[in-house]
Amino acid sequence: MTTVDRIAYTSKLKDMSPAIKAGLAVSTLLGVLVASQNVFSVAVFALMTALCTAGSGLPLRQYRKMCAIPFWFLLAGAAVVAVGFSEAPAGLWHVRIFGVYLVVTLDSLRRALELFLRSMAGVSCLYFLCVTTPVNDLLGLLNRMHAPKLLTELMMMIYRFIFLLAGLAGQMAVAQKARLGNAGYRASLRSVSMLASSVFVCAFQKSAAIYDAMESRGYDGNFDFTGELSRSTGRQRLIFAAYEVLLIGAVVAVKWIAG
Amino acid sequence: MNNWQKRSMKASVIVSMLMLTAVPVYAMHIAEGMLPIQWCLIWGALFLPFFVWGFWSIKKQCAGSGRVKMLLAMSGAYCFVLSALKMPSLVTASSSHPTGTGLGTILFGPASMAVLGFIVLLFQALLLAHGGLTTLGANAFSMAVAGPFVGYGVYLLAKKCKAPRVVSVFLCAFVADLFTYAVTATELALAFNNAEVSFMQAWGKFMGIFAMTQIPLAIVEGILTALVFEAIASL
Amino acid sequence: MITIEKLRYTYPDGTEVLRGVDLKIGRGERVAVLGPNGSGKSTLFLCLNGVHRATEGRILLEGRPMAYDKKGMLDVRRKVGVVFQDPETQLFCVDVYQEVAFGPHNLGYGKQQVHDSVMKSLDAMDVTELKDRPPHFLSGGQKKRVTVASVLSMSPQVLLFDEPTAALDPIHARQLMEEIDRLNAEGITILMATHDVDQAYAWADRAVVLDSGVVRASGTPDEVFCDVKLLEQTGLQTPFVLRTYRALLRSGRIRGADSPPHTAEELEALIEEV
Amino acid sequence: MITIEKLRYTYPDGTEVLRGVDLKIGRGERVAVLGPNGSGKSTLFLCLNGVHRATEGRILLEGRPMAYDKKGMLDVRRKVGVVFQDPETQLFCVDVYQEVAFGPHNLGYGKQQVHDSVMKSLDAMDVTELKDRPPHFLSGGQKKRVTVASVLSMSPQVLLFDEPTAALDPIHARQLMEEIDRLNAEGITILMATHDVDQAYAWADRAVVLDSGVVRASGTPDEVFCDVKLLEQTGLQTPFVLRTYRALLRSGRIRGADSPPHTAEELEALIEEV
Repeated sequence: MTTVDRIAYTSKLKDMSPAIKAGLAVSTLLGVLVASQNVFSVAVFALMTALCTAGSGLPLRQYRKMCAIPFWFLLAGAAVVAVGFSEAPAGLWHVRIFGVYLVVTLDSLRRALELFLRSMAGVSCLYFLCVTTPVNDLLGLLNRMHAPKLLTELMMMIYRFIFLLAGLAGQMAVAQKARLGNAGYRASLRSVSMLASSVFVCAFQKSAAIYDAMESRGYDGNFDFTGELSRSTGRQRLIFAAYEVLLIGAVVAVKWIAG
Repeated sequence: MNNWQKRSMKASVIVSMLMLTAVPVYAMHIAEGMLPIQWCLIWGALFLPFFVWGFWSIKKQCAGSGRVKMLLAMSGAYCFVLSALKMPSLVTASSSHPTGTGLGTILFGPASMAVLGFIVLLFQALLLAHGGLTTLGANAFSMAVAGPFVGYGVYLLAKKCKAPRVVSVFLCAFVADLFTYAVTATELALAFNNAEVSFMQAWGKFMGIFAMTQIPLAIVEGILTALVFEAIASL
Repeated sequence: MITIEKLRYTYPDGTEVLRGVDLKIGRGERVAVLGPNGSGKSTLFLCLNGVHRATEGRILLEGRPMAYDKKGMLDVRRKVGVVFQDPETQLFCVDVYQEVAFGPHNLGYGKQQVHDSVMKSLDAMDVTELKDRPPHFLSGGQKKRVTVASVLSMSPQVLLFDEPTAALDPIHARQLMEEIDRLNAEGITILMATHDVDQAYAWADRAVVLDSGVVRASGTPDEVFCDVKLLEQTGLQTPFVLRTYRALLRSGRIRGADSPPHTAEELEALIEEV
Repeated sequence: MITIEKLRYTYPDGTEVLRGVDLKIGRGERVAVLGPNGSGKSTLFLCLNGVHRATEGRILLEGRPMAYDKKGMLDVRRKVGVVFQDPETQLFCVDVYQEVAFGPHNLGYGKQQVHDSVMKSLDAMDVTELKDRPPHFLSGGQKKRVTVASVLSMSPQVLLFDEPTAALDPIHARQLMEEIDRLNAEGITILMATHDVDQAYAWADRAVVLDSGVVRASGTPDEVFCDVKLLEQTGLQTPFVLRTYRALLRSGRIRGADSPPHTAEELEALIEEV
């Protein structure tokens, strides 16, 4: 959690306008879903990988590590989709369990592959946004897009408090471990439940203290986004527009070729 | 059994083991890019009214009091941290995560959970790359609406039947967890049925995997939530 | 600058923490507030800033009683800033810039004015290069400096510090004390709650001893720390420098100075004087 | 008692905090561990307790290398107890009794044995009358004592204290230090991370200076605090007593003693000696 956050703050693209980065990520993501073609997915994955590593400065090794988790998970998910049922042996591969045949056909395999590639491409778009854009920039962007104030306000506070409570929970878990809180399954379960309830109590004690601190600086129940967002330059906007045209063109072309 | 079949057997065992280990850790939500665009839109549209309802409910609660807003934010952060807690898992050596919605629902009501759950899911996507932006609607519908509302209903029912508090809390968290995954399985089955695999078959497939991995986890989450709730109530 | 008259404060749960505090603080003074945990130091600070409303008695700021309406509160909070002990609970914004901008924004400053005051106080606390960082990426020392900056940006005339150096290592503690001295030199009145008698003795113009919610003593450090009975009753120790100086005087090893030394340096100079 | 050999530890995020620590600690010693924030003091303590597993090098406990299997960990955590700096994050049970029973319970003691060890350590830390109170609502000083009791109930042979007196007022700090001394007198080895050079100089048998993850110095307080170059490089100040003693010697106002004074009392006695 802290890792992704930290990567975003050290990104070479950190100071680029968050509107452009979010626009790029979301439009490409939608393109991937609409096109849903393997060539397109692979191309997007390659592009986003290049942007995350060469563009943003994330070491390839770390990017590979980040991709490993969704890779295995999506492979498993695709495998589930690839398996069909049949009353008789059929397809490329089959196995009989409880009187039915689990079968894998060429078609189902093709669908599974399409799903796998599409998802990996989608994940890479999400990663591009995550590793180049700090959360506070995204919140600022939401604010500029006139999202309801109460919502952005809640999100800003939640973001800060997540790290406050996670820090607390982390220290508490260490303290429990130091007193053998993880010796055995029952002890572990007991420890986790104690941890969860203690963090809860601390959260409420802290929220009172934080509120006092806010009041002491003149808080009257409303709090606005006051930060400054990087604006896009004319050149960036031009490149972005060109990219969008290219993206739409590519989606249409791929759809048309696929019929 | 010929060689080919033996090898396929082995392969299928390996694949299912992979699923068993990878699924509980990461299957909390539907990953980015998994759902076709029309289903993203449909689930988003279905979630929207609940979100608006929750938003108004929160707005009414916060009116005139900054302290309530602060408490709600703290609660949202708490749900996030709870869902990121490593939970000792019965199934394998790997650990898993609670959904955290059961506890949140009892404490803050199902309407607030629609908004808080949505924010938590968004941060999970941005900070942990769990779930995704296009699947946010579908994930929010299962975790922030379906689970909490059904769990809360069960909780109220159990209370009406004069069940002890521990039992009502357990049932709420247990049902909220299970129902979240049942809805997730439905969402997946709706997207992945076709001429070869009917909706019911697809649903059976996804439910089968979730049942294997999620029932023990739901039991653990139920116990955990009951323990936490008792501890909080005793203070 | 501040006059406190018969101030009482009882928490909503019924515990009476302040039981009639009387105190006058002059403009530009450096005041050390001493007293054990639970003696009411933090509560007093929250009253001075208007977060807690006096149950009885009153506080005058520049001669005018504190008003608890919206306008009055905004005025009090602009004039009196509090730096809390735990920076963790004082930082709640997504990044340092917004944290420091929070106060000026609440004061209703315009955008440019907010920006100017933020940049000025970031610069004063030497944390300008951290301005885009979220608080969870800061070290303990950095967090403390940011909390000071976040109060400074409201251009307060009085600053209240609750145990400013408690969690800092010596290097960062020294740096922070230097910053505090610089602010004081610019005319800001400083109140500092501390447990460290040596620090209080060396630094303060005035020492105030709080005990069970009343002011037990208020005077120059020389006056307060020479009152052996007071120190005994309130569990305070004699500052190290003073104690050694007295022993040296008693045994005739040095001649008495015009004023006793307050810091290790002064004592050393006195010893090495011919 | 403890031998640390070329210990290295790197956090999962890649920051290397310990870069080859070598250290020997004898049974019953009082060791002060000094060094700025971020020098690796807390990480070293977590390694000694087995919470962090050495990336390289090893730790020997009573001559046997630490084993990281279940049985080995049970043994290490029974023998080595840690009292963390912030009591807030160390208390997580519904009442003080349960809190103190947590360790013994996990050690697999029987019911009676748990009860006995809990009552004994509650008594030792003078918190028996708090036993039914929820720990989150105790005062700072009480919380600290409860955390010590909660570690004591596992009858450790080594106790690690991280800044034990940081947030305490002088009275409670003194009380806690007395308890620590009493535990040490019973044969428990004590390691204490601290920023307070005066305290370290007065209290420790041995001072260890940690800087950027390596041991820069380890020796008697006299040896360590006389090394001017070391102090300068690591940002440590000369303890007050030593500094004054030296000034007195330099100016010929007292004769040198066999061993330099370590506390204010000793210095005072030396000054008043005929």
